[in-house]
Amino acid sequence: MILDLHGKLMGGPDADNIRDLLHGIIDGGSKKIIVNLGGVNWINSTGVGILMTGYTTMRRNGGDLKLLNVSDRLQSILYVTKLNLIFECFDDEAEAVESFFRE
Amino acid sequence: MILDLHGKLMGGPDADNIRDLLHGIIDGGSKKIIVNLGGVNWINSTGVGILMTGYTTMRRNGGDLKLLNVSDRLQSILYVTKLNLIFECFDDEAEAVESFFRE
Amino acid sequence: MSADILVAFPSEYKYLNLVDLVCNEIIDGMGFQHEAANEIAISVIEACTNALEHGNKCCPEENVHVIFSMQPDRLVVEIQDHGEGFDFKDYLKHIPDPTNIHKQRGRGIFIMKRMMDALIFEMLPDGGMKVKLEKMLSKNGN
Amino acid sequence: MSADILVAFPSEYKYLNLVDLVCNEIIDGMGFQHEAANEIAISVIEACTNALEHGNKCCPEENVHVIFSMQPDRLVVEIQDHGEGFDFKDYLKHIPDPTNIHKQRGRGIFIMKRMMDALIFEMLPDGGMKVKLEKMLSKNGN
Ligand SMILES: Nc1ncnc2c1ncn2[C@@H]1O[C@H](COP(=O)(O)OP(=O)(O)O)[C@@H](O)[C@H]1O
Ligand SMILES: Nc1ncnc2c1ncn2[C@@H]1O[C@H](COP(=O)(O)OP(=O)(O)O)[C@@H](O)[C@H]1O
Repeated sequence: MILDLHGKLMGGPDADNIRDLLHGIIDGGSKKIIVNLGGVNWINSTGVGILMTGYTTMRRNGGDLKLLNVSDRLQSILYVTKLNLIFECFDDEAEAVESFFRE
Repeated sequence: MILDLHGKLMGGPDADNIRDLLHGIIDGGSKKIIVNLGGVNWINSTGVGILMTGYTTMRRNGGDLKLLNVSDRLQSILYVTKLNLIFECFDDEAEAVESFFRE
Repeated sequence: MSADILVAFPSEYKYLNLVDLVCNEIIDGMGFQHEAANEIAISVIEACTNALEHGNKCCPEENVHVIFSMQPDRLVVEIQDHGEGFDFKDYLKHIPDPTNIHKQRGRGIFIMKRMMDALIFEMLPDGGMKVKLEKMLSKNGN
Repeated sequence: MSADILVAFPSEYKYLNLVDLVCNEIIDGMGFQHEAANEIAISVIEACTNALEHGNKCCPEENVHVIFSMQPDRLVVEIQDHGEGFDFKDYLKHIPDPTNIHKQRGRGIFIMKRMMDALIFEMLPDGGMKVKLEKMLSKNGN
Protein backbone atom coordinates (compact mmCIF):
# COMPACT_ATOMS: atom_id res chain seq x y z
CA MET A 1 0.00 0.00 0.00
CA ILE A 2 1.50 3.33 -1.06
CA LEU A 3 0.23 6.51 0.55
CA ASP A 4 1.00 9.61 -1.51
CA LEU A 5 1.14 12.71 0.63
CA HIS A 6 0.99 16.20 -0.86
CA GLY A 7 1.48 19.78 0.28
CA LYS A 8 2.50 20.60 3.81
CA LEU A 9 3.17 18.27 6.71
CA MET A 10 3.36 20.35 9.84
CA GLY A 11 0.84 19.69 12.55
CA GLY A 12 -2.44 21.40 13.16
CA PRO A 13 -5.11 19.71 11.05
CA ASP A 14 -2.54 17.69 9.08
CA ALA A 15 -1.83 15.50 12.10
CA ASP A 16 -5.47 14.43 12.40
CA ASN A 17 -5.90 13.83 8.68
CA ILE A 18 -2.94 11.51 8.51
CA ARG A 19 -3.90 9.64 11.66
CA ASP A 20 -7.33 9.04 10.11
CA LEU A 21 -5.76 7.92 6.83
CA LEU A 22 -3.52 5.41 8.59
CA HIS A 23 -6.32 4.02 10.70
CA GLY A 24 -8.38 3.67 7.55
CA ILE A 25 -5.58 1.66 5.98
CA ILE A 26 -5.21 -0.60 9.02
CA ASP A 27 -8.97 -1.15 9.19
CA GLY A 28 -8.86 -2.03 5.51
CA GLY A 29 -6.47 -4.87 6.36
CA SER A 30 -3.20 -3.45 4.99
CA LYS A 31 -0.17 -3.76 7.22
CA LYS A 32 2.67 -2.63 5.01
CA ILE A 33 2.69 0.98 4.08
CA ILE A 34 5.03 3.14 2.04
CA VAL A 35 4.58 6.87 2.59
CA ASN A 36 5.54 8.70 -0.58
CA LEU A 37 6.69 12.18 0.43
CA GLY A 38 7.56 13.25 -3.13
CA GLY A 39 4.63 15.67 -3.17
CA VAL A 40 5.34 17.15 0.26
CA ASN A 41 7.01 20.50 -0.30
CA TRP A 42 7.11 21.47 3.34
CA ILE A 43 7.79 19.69 6.60
CA ASN A 44 8.80 20.56 10.17
CA SER A 45 9.48 18.63 13.35
CA THR A 46 5.78 18.23 14.05
CA GLY A 47 5.39 16.70 10.58
CA VAL A 48 8.17 14.29 11.45
CA GLY A 49 6.33 13.55 14.68
CA ILE A 50 3.22 12.71 12.68
CA LEU A 51 5.21 10.20 10.62
CA MET A 52 6.64 8.81 13.86
CA THR A 53 3.18 8.32 15.32
CA GLY A 54 2.16 6.64 12.08
CA TYR A 55 5.13 4.33 12.35
CA THR A 56 4.30 3.45 15.95
CA THR A 57 0.67 2.81 15.03
CA MET A 58 1.65 0.45 12.22
CA ARG A 59 4.17 -1.45 14.34
CA ARG A 60 1.67 -1.86 17.16
CA ASN A 61 -0.69 -3.42 14.66
CA GLY A 62 1.93 -5.82 13.38
CA GLY A 63 2.70 -3.75 10.29
CA ASP A 64 5.46 -1.46 9.09
CA LEU A 65 5.86 2.01 7.62
CA LYS A 66 8.67 3.10 5.30
CA LEU A 67 9.44 6.40 3.60
CA LEU A 68 9.83 7.14 -0.08
CA ASN A 69 11.32 10.28 -1.67
CA VAL A 70 12.66 11.99 1.42
CA SER A 71 13.64 15.61 0.77
CA ASP A 72 16.97 17.07 1.79
CA ARG A 73 15.36 19.01 4.54
CA LEU A 74 13.55 16.02 6.01
CA GLN A 75 16.77 14.05 5.74
CA SER A 76 18.51 16.68 7.90
CA ILE A 77 15.75 16.55 10.50
CA LEU A 78 15.78 12.74 10.61
CA TYR A 79 19.54 12.70 10.91
CA VAL A 80 19.76 15.20 13.77
CA THR A 81 16.94 13.53 15.71
CA LYS A 82 18.46 10.11 15.00
CA LEU A 83 15.13 9.01 13.57
CA ASN A 84 17.07 7.93 10.48
CA LEU A 85 17.88 4.85 12.58
CA ILE A 86 14.18 4.08 12.82
CA PHE A 87 12.78 4.93 9.41
CA GLU A 88 13.77 2.98 6.34
CA CYS A 89 14.02 5.47 3.47
CA PHE A 90 13.98 4.81 -0.28
CA ASP A 91 14.40 6.89 -3.41
CA ASP A 92 12.95 4.24 -5.65
CA GLU A 93 9.41 2.94 -5.39
CA ALA A 94 10.22 -0.53 -6.74
CA GLU A 95 12.99 -0.96 -4.20
CA ALA A 96 10.73 0.14 -1.37
CA VAL A 97 8.06 -2.38 -2.40
CA GLU A 98 10.61 -5.12 -2.85
CA SER A 99 12.04 -4.52 0.63
CA PHE A 100 8.76 -5.67 2.15
CA PHE A 101 8.94 -9.00 0.33
CA ARG A 102 12.53 -9.65 1.26
CA GLU A 103 11.80 -9.63 4.97
CA MET B 1 24.16 42.14 -32.95
CA ILE B 2 22.39 40.38 -30.10
CA LEU B 3 22.86 41.67 -26.58
CA ASP B 4 21.98 39.07 -23.94
CA LEU B 5 20.99 40.69 -20.66
CA HIS B 6 20.85 38.75 -17.43
CA GLY B 7 19.65 39.25 -13.88
CA LYS B 8 17.92 42.44 -12.84
CA LEU B 9 17.13 45.52 -14.87
CA MET B 10 16.10 48.24 -12.48
CA GLY B 11 18.17 51.38 -12.34
CA GLY B 12 21.02 52.18 -10.03
CA PRO B 13 24.24 50.76 -11.44
CA ASP B 14 22.36 48.74 -14.11
CA ALA B 15 21.51 51.91 -16.01
CA ASP B 16 25.16 52.91 -16.37
CA ASN B 17 26.31 49.43 -17.33
CA ILE B 18 23.82 49.17 -20.14
CA ARG B 19 24.52 52.67 -21.41
CA ASP B 20 28.20 51.73 -21.59
CA LEU B 21 27.41 48.46 -23.35
CA LEU B 22 25.32 50.22 -25.99
CA HIS B 23 27.91 52.89 -26.59
CA GLY B 24 30.49 50.16 -26.95
CA ILE B 25 28.35 48.51 -29.61
CA ILE B 26 27.84 51.77 -31.51
CA ASP B 27 31.55 52.55 -31.34
CA GLY B 28 32.20 49.07 -32.67
CA GLY B 29 30.19 49.97 -35.76
CA SER B 30 27.00 47.96 -35.13
CA LYS B 31 23.73 49.77 -35.70
CA LYS B 32 21.16 47.04 -35.37
CA ILE B 33 20.73 45.58 -31.98
CA ILE B 34 18.45 42.94 -30.54
CA VAL B 35 18.22 42.98 -26.76
CA ASN B 36 17.53 39.47 -25.53
CA LEU B 37 15.70 39.76 -22.22
CA GLY B 38 15.28 36.01 -21.76
CA GLY B 39 17.76 36.03 -18.88
CA VAL B 40 16.28 39.06 -17.15
CA ASN B 41 14.23 37.79 -14.23
CA TRP B 42 13.37 41.17 -12.85
CA ILE B 43 12.43 44.54 -14.30
CA ASN B 44 10.71 47.74 -13.20
CA SER B 45 9.81 51.06 -14.82
CA THR B 46 13.37 52.32 -14.47
CA GLY B 47 14.56 49.22 -16.32
CA VAL B 48 12.08 50.02 -19.06
CA GLY B 49 13.44 53.57 -19.07
CA ILE B 50 16.93 52.18 -19.58
CA LEU B 51 15.73 50.26 -22.63
CA MET B 52 14.01 53.40 -23.84
CA THR B 53 17.22 55.41 -23.52
CA GLY B 54 19.02 52.66 -25.38
CA TYR B 55 16.43 52.83 -28.14
CA THR B 56 16.79 56.59 -28.41
CA THR B 57 20.58 56.32 -28.50
CA MET B 58 20.46 53.77 -31.31
CA ARG B 59 17.96 55.77 -33.36
CA ARG B 60 19.97 58.95 -32.96
CA ASN B 61 22.93 57.07 -34.36
CA GLY B 62 20.97 55.80 -37.33
CA GLY B 63 20.41 52.38 -35.84
CA ASP B 64 17.58 50.46 -34.24
CA LEU B 65 16.88 48.44 -31.11
CA LYS B 66 14.38 45.59 -30.85
CA LEU B 67 13.40 43.34 -27.95
CA LEU B 68 13.51 39.56 -27.75
CA ASN B 69 11.85 37.33 -25.13
CA VAL B 70 9.77 39.91 -23.33
CA SER B 71 8.36 38.59 -20.03
CA ASP B 72 4.72 38.89 -19.08
CA ARG B 73 5.52 41.53 -16.56
CA LEU B 74 7.50 43.67 -18.98
CA GLN B 75 4.72 43.22 -21.50
CA SER B 76 2.25 44.70 -18.98
CA ILE B 77 4.51 47.67 -18.31
CA LEU B 78 5.05 48.33 -22.02
CA TYR B 79 1.35 48.08 -22.68
CA VAL B 80 0.26 50.45 -19.92
CA THR B 81 2.92 53.02 -20.82
CA LYS B 82 2.11 52.63 -24.53
CA LEU B 83 5.76 51.87 -25.19
CA ASN B 84 4.57 48.73 -26.96
CA LEU B 85 3.91 51.13 -29.86
CA ILE B 86 7.58 52.00 -29.92
CA PHE B 87 9.39 48.75 -29.25
CA GLU B 88 9.26 45.90 -31.73
CA CYS B 89 9.11 42.69 -29.69
CA PHE B 90 9.87 39.13 -30.78
CA ASP B 91 9.66 35.69 -29.20
CA ASP B 92 11.86 34.11 -31.81
CA GLU B 93 15.46 35.07 -32.43
CA ALA B 94 15.45 34.14 -36.12
CA GLU B 95 12.39 36.29 -36.72
CA ALA B 96 13.96 39.21 -34.91
CA VAL B 97 17.12 38.97 -37.00
CA GLU B 98 15.14 38.57 -40.20
CA SER B 99 13.07 41.68 -39.44
CA PHE B 100 16.19 43.82 -39.78
CA PHE B 101 16.82 42.49 -43.27
CA ARG B 102 13.26 42.98 -44.42
CA GLU B 103 13.38 46.72 -43.83
CA MET C 1 -11.43 41.46 9.45
CA SER C 2 -8.04 41.82 7.87
CA ALA C 3 -4.79 39.96 8.29
CA ASP C 4 -1.67 42.06 8.04
CA ILE C 5 1.80 41.08 7.01
CA LEU C 6 4.62 43.54 7.58
CA VAL C 7 7.98 43.54 5.85
CA ALA C 8 10.67 46.13 6.60
CA PHE C 9 13.96 46.26 4.70
CA PRO C 10 17.00 48.54 4.32
CA SER C 11 16.91 51.02 1.43
CA GLU C 12 18.91 49.02 -1.08
CA TYR C 13 17.81 47.79 -4.49
CA LYS C 14 18.88 44.25 -3.77
CA TYR C 15 16.06 43.74 -1.28
CA LEU C 16 13.32 44.53 -3.81
CA ASN C 17 13.52 40.92 -4.85
CA LEU C 18 12.49 39.83 -1.41
CA VAL C 19 9.49 42.15 -1.36
CA ASP C 20 8.53 40.77 -4.74
CA LEU C 21 8.64 37.21 -3.39
CA VAL C 22 6.48 38.06 -0.40
CA CYS C 23 4.09 40.05 -2.54
CA ASN C 24 3.63 37.22 -5.02
CA GLU C 25 3.05 34.70 -2.25
CA ILE C 26 0.33 36.91 -0.74
CA ILE C 27 -1.30 37.64 -4.08
CA ASP C 28 -1.39 33.93 -4.89
CA GLY C 29 -2.84 33.09 -1.51
CA MET C 30 -5.66 35.59 -2.01
CA GLY C 31 -6.56 34.14 -5.38
CA PHE C 32 -5.88 37.09 -7.67
CA GLN C 33 -5.73 36.06 -11.28
CA HIS C 34 -2.66 36.30 -13.44
CA GLU C 35 -3.12 39.78 -14.88
CA ALA C 36 -4.24 41.43 -11.65
CA ALA C 37 -1.42 39.65 -9.83
CA ASN C 38 1.09 41.08 -12.27
CA GLU C 39 -0.34 44.57 -11.87
CA ILE C 40 -0.14 44.44 -8.08
CA ALA C 41 3.42 43.11 -8.04
CA ILE C 42 4.58 45.72 -10.55
CA SER C 43 2.94 48.55 -8.60
CA VAL C 44 4.26 47.46 -5.20
CA ILE C 45 7.77 47.33 -6.61
CA GLU C 46 7.38 50.78 -8.19
CA ALA C 47 6.24 52.22 -4.87
CA CYS C 48 9.08 50.51 -3.00
CA THR C 49 11.63 51.74 -5.54
CA ASN C 50 10.38 55.30 -5.05
CA ALA C 51 10.41 54.92 -1.26
CA LEU C 52 14.01 53.75 -1.17
CA GLU C 53 15.28 56.10 -3.89
CA HIS C 54 13.36 59.35 -3.50
CA GLY C 55 12.18 58.89 0.09
CA ASN C 56 15.15 57.35 1.87
CA LYS C 57 17.77 58.49 -0.67
CA CYS C 58 19.15 54.95 -0.82
CA CYS C 59 20.43 55.30 2.74
CA PRO C 60 20.81 51.71 3.98
CA GLU C 61 20.22 52.79 7.57
CA GLU C 62 16.68 53.89 6.67
CA ASN C 63 14.08 51.17 6.32
CA VAL C 64 11.17 50.92 3.93
CA HIS C 65 8.05 49.51 5.62
CA VAL C 66 5.53 47.55 3.61
CA ILE C 67 2.24 46.44 5.13
CA PHE C 68 0.10 44.00 3.20
CA SER C 69 -3.44 44.07 4.50
CA MET C 70 -5.43 41.11 3.24
CA GLN C 71 -9.11 42.00 3.35
CA PRO C 72 -11.97 39.80 2.21
CA ASP C 73 -12.67 41.88 -0.90
CA ARG C 74 -9.32 43.54 -1.57
CA LEU C 75 -5.61 43.81 -0.95
CA VAL C 76 -4.34 47.07 0.52
CA VAL C 77 -0.60 47.67 0.50
CA GLU C 78 0.99 50.57 2.37
CA ILE C 79 4.56 51.57 1.60
CA GLN C 80 6.26 53.95 4.03
CA ASP C 81 9.57 55.76 3.88
CA HIS C 82 11.29 58.33 6.12
CA GLY C 83 11.71 61.04 3.51
CA GLU C 84 10.21 64.49 3.04
CA GLY C 85 7.69 63.47 0.43
CA PHE C 86 6.92 65.63 -2.58
CA ASP C 87 4.15 67.79 -3.96
CA PHE C 88 2.01 64.84 -4.98
CA LYS C 89 -1.22 66.83 -5.28
CA ASP C 90 0.29 68.90 -8.02
CA TYR C 91 2.09 65.93 -9.56
CA LEU C 92 -1.11 63.87 -9.82
CA LYS C 93 -2.75 66.73 -11.77
CA HIS C 94 -0.03 66.71 -14.41
CA ILE C 95 1.34 63.21 -14.70
CA PRO C 96 3.80 63.32 -17.60
CA ASP C 97 3.10 61.38 -20.77
CA PRO C 98 4.97 58.08 -20.36
CA THR C 99 5.39 57.63 -24.10
CA ASN C 100 7.78 60.57 -24.18
CA ILE C 101 10.66 58.65 -25.70
CA HIS C 102 13.42 60.91 -24.48
CA LYS C 103 12.85 60.35 -20.77
CA GLN C 104 14.45 57.52 -18.88
CA ARG C 105 12.44 58.10 -15.70
CA GLY C 106 9.06 59.27 -14.52
CA ARG C 107 6.78 56.37 -15.38
CA GLY C 108 6.33 54.83 -11.91
CA ILE C 109 3.38 56.82 -10.61
CA PHE C 110 1.62 56.66 -13.97
CA ILE C 111 1.93 52.88 -13.93
CA MET C 112 0.61 52.55 -10.36
CA LYS C 113 -2.32 54.80 -11.13
CA ARG C 114 -3.27 52.78 -14.18
CA MET C 115 -2.76 49.36 -12.66
CA MET C 116 -4.34 49.77 -9.22
CA ASP C 117 -7.92 50.55 -8.15
CA ALA C 118 -6.69 53.21 -5.74
CA LEU C 119 -3.45 55.11 -5.24
CA ILE C 120 -3.31 57.43 -2.24
CA PHE C 121 -0.36 59.51 -1.04
CA GLU C 122 -0.18 60.72 2.52
CA MET C 123 2.35 62.55 4.69
CA LEU C 124 2.87 60.79 8.01
CA PRO C 125 2.45 62.85 11.20
CA ASP C 126 5.83 61.63 12.52
CA GLY C 127 7.61 62.40 9.24
CA GLY C 128 7.99 60.28 6.15
CA MET C 129 5.57 59.46 3.39
CA LYS C 130 3.02 56.71 2.89
CA VAL C 131 1.74 55.40 -0.42
CA LYS C 132 -1.39 53.29 -0.25
CA LEU C 133 -2.27 50.92 -3.07
CA GLU C 134 -5.56 49.07 -3.36
CA LYS C 135 -6.70 46.29 -5.65
CA MET C 136 -10.17 44.74 -5.49
CA LEU C 137 -10.72 41.02 -5.75
CA SER C 138 -13.38 40.76 -8.42
CA LYS C 139 -16.13 38.25 -7.73
CA ASN C 140 -14.80 35.78 -10.27
CA GLY C 141 -11.48 35.87 -8.47
CA ASN C 142 -9.66 38.29 -10.77
CA MET D 1 27.39 46.92 10.65
CA SER D 2 24.30 44.84 10.18
CA ALA D 3 21.33 45.05 7.85
CA ASP D 4 18.01 44.03 9.35
CA ILE D 5 14.96 42.65 7.67
CA LEU D 6 11.76 42.41 9.65
CA VAL D 7 8.78 40.21 8.87
CA ALA D 8 5.64 40.14 11.02
CA PHE D 9 2.75 37.80 10.36
CA PRO D 10 -0.50 36.60 12.02
CA SER D 11 -0.27 33.43 14.09
CA GLU D 12 -1.48 30.98 11.47
CA TYR D 13 0.37 27.99 10.06
CA LYS D 14 -0.27 29.06 6.48
CA TYR D 15 2.11 32.00 6.79
CA LEU D 16 5.10 29.83 7.71
CA ASN D 17 5.62 29.33 4.01
CA LEU D 18 6.19 33.01 3.55
CA VAL D 19 8.77 33.16 6.35
CA ASP D 20 10.50 30.21 4.75
CA LEU D 21 10.67 32.04 1.40
CA VAL D 22 12.13 35.17 2.98
CA CYS D 23 14.54 33.14 5.08
CA ASN D 24 15.84 31.21 2.08
CA GLU D 25 16.30 34.39 0.07
CA ILE D 26 18.34 35.94 2.88
CA ILE D 27 20.41 32.81 3.45
CA ASP D 28 21.19 32.59 -0.26
CA GLY D 29 22.15 36.25 -0.41
CA MET D 30 24.60 35.80 2.45
CA GLY D 31 26.28 32.87 0.77
CA PHE D 32 25.59 30.08 3.26
CA GLN D 33 26.21 26.69 1.77
CA HIS D 34 23.55 24.09 1.23
CA GLU D 35 23.75 22.22 4.52
CA ALA D 36 24.03 25.30 6.72
CA ALA D 37 21.22 26.91 4.72
CA ASN D 38 18.99 23.93 5.40
CA GLU D 39 19.80 24.00 9.09
CA ILE D 40 18.96 27.70 9.40
CA ALA D 41 15.69 27.40 7.50
CA ILE D 42 14.61 24.38 9.54
CA SER D 43 15.45 26.12 12.83
CA VAL D 44 13.74 29.39 11.95
CA ILE D 45 10.58 27.50 11.06
CA GLU D 46 10.73 25.50 14.29
CA ALA D 47 11.04 28.70 16.31
CA CYS D 48 8.21 30.36 14.38
CA THR D 49 5.99 27.31 14.83
CA ASN D 50 6.59 27.44 18.60
CA ALA D 51 5.95 31.18 18.70
CA LEU D 52 2.60 30.91 16.93
CA GLU D 53 1.50 27.70 18.68
CA HIS D 54 2.81 27.87 22.23
CA GLY D 55 3.41 31.63 22.45
CA ASN D 56 0.45 33.15 20.64
CA LYS D 57 -1.84 30.10 20.99
CA CYS D 58 -2.66 30.27 17.27
CA CYS D 59 -4.57 33.52 17.84
CA PRO D 60 -4.60 35.21 14.43
CA GLU D 61 -4.81 38.66 16.03
CA GLU D 62 -1.38 38.15 17.59
CA ASN D 63 1.62 38.60 15.33
CA VAL D 64 4.89 36.75 15.30
CA HIS D 65 7.86 39.07 14.64
CA VAL D 66 10.95 37.78 12.93
CA ILE D 67 14.06 39.94 12.59
CA PHE D 68 16.85 38.74 10.33
CA SER D 69 20.05 40.54 11.18
CA MET D 70 22.64 40.05 8.46
CA GLN D 71 26.06 40.57 9.99
CA PRO D 72 29.37 40.24 8.18
CA ASP D 73 30.30 37.01 9.95
CA ARG D 74 26.91 35.58 10.91
CA LEU D 75 23.15 35.60 10.62
CA VAL D 76 21.17 36.34 13.76
CA VAL D 77 17.44 35.66 13.71
CA GLU D 78 15.14 36.80 16.51
CA ILE D 79 11.64 35.37 16.78
CA GLN D 80 9.22 37.11 19.11
CA ASP D 81 5.74 36.20 20.31
CA HIS D 82 3.30 37.73 22.80
CA GLY D 83 2.95 34.71 25.06
CA GLU D 84 3.97 33.96 28.62
CA GLY D 85 7.04 31.96 27.72
CA PHE D 86 7.99 28.81 29.60
CA ASP D 87 10.61 27.57 32.00
CA PHE D 88 13.32 27.34 29.36
CA LYS D 89 16.21 27.24 31.82
CA ASP D 90 14.90 24.03 33.25
CA TYR D 91 13.86 22.69 29.86
CA LEU D 92 17.33 23.23 28.37
CA LYS D 93 18.85 21.17 31.18
CA HIS D 94 16.67 18.16 30.39
CA ILE D 95 15.91 18.20 26.69
CA PRO D 96 14.01 14.98 26.02
CA ASP D 97 15.55 12.30 23.86
CA PRO D 98 14.15 12.88 20.36
CA THR D 99 14.45 9.24 19.40
CA ASN D 100 11.72 8.36 21.87
CA ILE D 101 9.46 6.75 19.34
CA HIS D 102 6.23 7.18 21.23
CA LYS D 103 6.21 10.96 21.23
CA GLN D 104 4.73 12.98 18.42
CA ARG D 105 6.04 16.31 19.69
CA GLY D 106 8.96 17.82 21.56
CA ARG D 107 11.76 17.74 19.00
CA GLY D 108 11.82 21.43 17.99
CA ILE D 109 14.16 22.85 20.60
CA PHE D 110 16.47 19.87 20.34
CA ILE D 111 16.73 20.42 16.59
CA MET D 112 17.43 24.15 16.91
CA LYS D 113 20.08 23.52 19.55
CA ARG D 114 21.85 20.98 17.35
CA MET D 115 21.59 22.90 14.10
CA MET D 116 22.47 26.44 15.19
CA ASP D 117 25.64 27.91 16.71
CA ALA D 118 23.65 29.67 19.40
CA LEU D 119 20.11 29.37 20.76
CA ILE D 120 19.11 31.93 23.38
CA PHE D 121 15.72 32.34 25.06
CA GLU D 122 14.73 35.60 26.66
CA MET D 123 11.63 37.05 28.30
CA LEU D 124 10.78 40.48 26.88
CA PRO D 125 10.34 43.34 29.38
CA ASP D 126 7.01 44.30 27.77
CA GLY D 127 5.75 40.69 27.81
CA GLY D 128 6.24 37.97 25.28
CA MET D 129 9.18 35.77 24.53
CA LYS D 130 12.16 36.08 22.23
CA VAL D 131 14.17 33.26 20.75
CA LYS D 132 17.51 34.21 19.25
CA LEU D 133 19.21 31.94 16.74
CA GLU D 134 22.74 32.44 15.45
CA LYS D 135 24.65 30.81 12.65
CA MET D 136 28.23 31.71 11.74
CA LEU D 137 29.36 32.10 8.18
CA SER D 138 32.44 29.90 8.05
CA LYS D 139 35.41 31.31 6.14
CA ASN D 140 34.89 28.99 3.21
CA GLY D 141 31.32 30.21 2.99
CA ASN D 142 29.63 27.29 4.71
N1 LIG E 1 8.40 58.23 -1.90
C1 LIG E 1 8.71 59.38 -2.51
N2 LIG E 1 9.33 60.36 -1.83
C2 LIG E 1 9.66 61.54 -2.42
N3 LIG E 1 9.38 61.81 -3.73
C3 LIG E 1 8.76 60.87 -4.47
C4 LIG E 1 8.39 59.62 -3.90
N4 LIG E 1 7.77 58.91 -4.87
C5 LIG E 1 7.78 59.67 -5.98
N5 LIG E 1 8.38 60.87 -5.76
C6 LIG E 1 8.57 61.97 -6.74
O1 LIG E 1 7.72 61.75 -7.85
C7 LIG E 1 8.49 61.69 -9.06
C8 LIG E 1 7.85 60.73 -10.05
O2 LIG E 1 7.96 59.40 -9.60
P1 LIG E 1 7.81 58.21 -10.64
O3 LIG E 1 6.64 58.45 -11.50
O4 LIG E 1 7.82 56.94 -9.87
O5 LIG E 1 9.10 58.29 -11.57
P2 LIG E 1 10.64 58.15 -11.23
O6 LIG E 1 10.76 57.49 -9.90
O7 LIG E 1 11.19 57.32 -12.34
O8 LIG E 1 11.17 59.55 -11.23
C9 LIG E 1 9.87 61.30 -8.62
O9 LIG E 1 10.86 61.72 -9.52
C10 LIG E 1 9.99 62.00 -7.27
O10 LIG E 1 10.34 63.34 -7.44
N1 LIG F 1 7.53 30.38 22.17
C1 LIG F 1 7.17 29.55 23.18
N2 LIG F 1 6.29 29.98 24.13
C2 LIG F 1 5.92 29.18 25.14
N3 LIG F 1 6.37 27.92 25.28
C3 LIG F 1 7.24 27.41 24.39
C4 LIG F 1 7.69 28.21 23.30
N4 LIG F 1 8.57 27.47 22.58
C5 LIG F 1 8.64 26.27 23.20
N5 LIG F 1 7.84 26.22 24.28
C6 LIG F 1 7.66 25.08 25.21
O1 LIG F 1 8.73 24.15 25.00
C7 LIG F 1 8.21 22.86 24.67
C8 LIG F 1 9.13 22.13 23.71
O2 LIG F 1 9.16 22.75 22.43
P1 LIG F 1 9.65 21.95 21.16
O3 LIG F 1 10.92 21.23 21.51
O4 LIG F 1 9.71 22.89 20.02
O5 LIG F 1 8.56 20.84 20.92
P2 LIG F 1 7.01 20.95 20.56
O6 LIG F 1 6.76 22.32 20.05
O7 LIG F 1 6.80 19.91 19.50
O8 LIG F 1 6.29 20.66 21.84
C9 LIG F 1 6.84 23.13 24.10
O9 LIG F 1 5.96 22.03 24.23
C10 LIG F 1 6.38 24.33 24.94
O10 LIG F 1 5.86 23.90 26.17
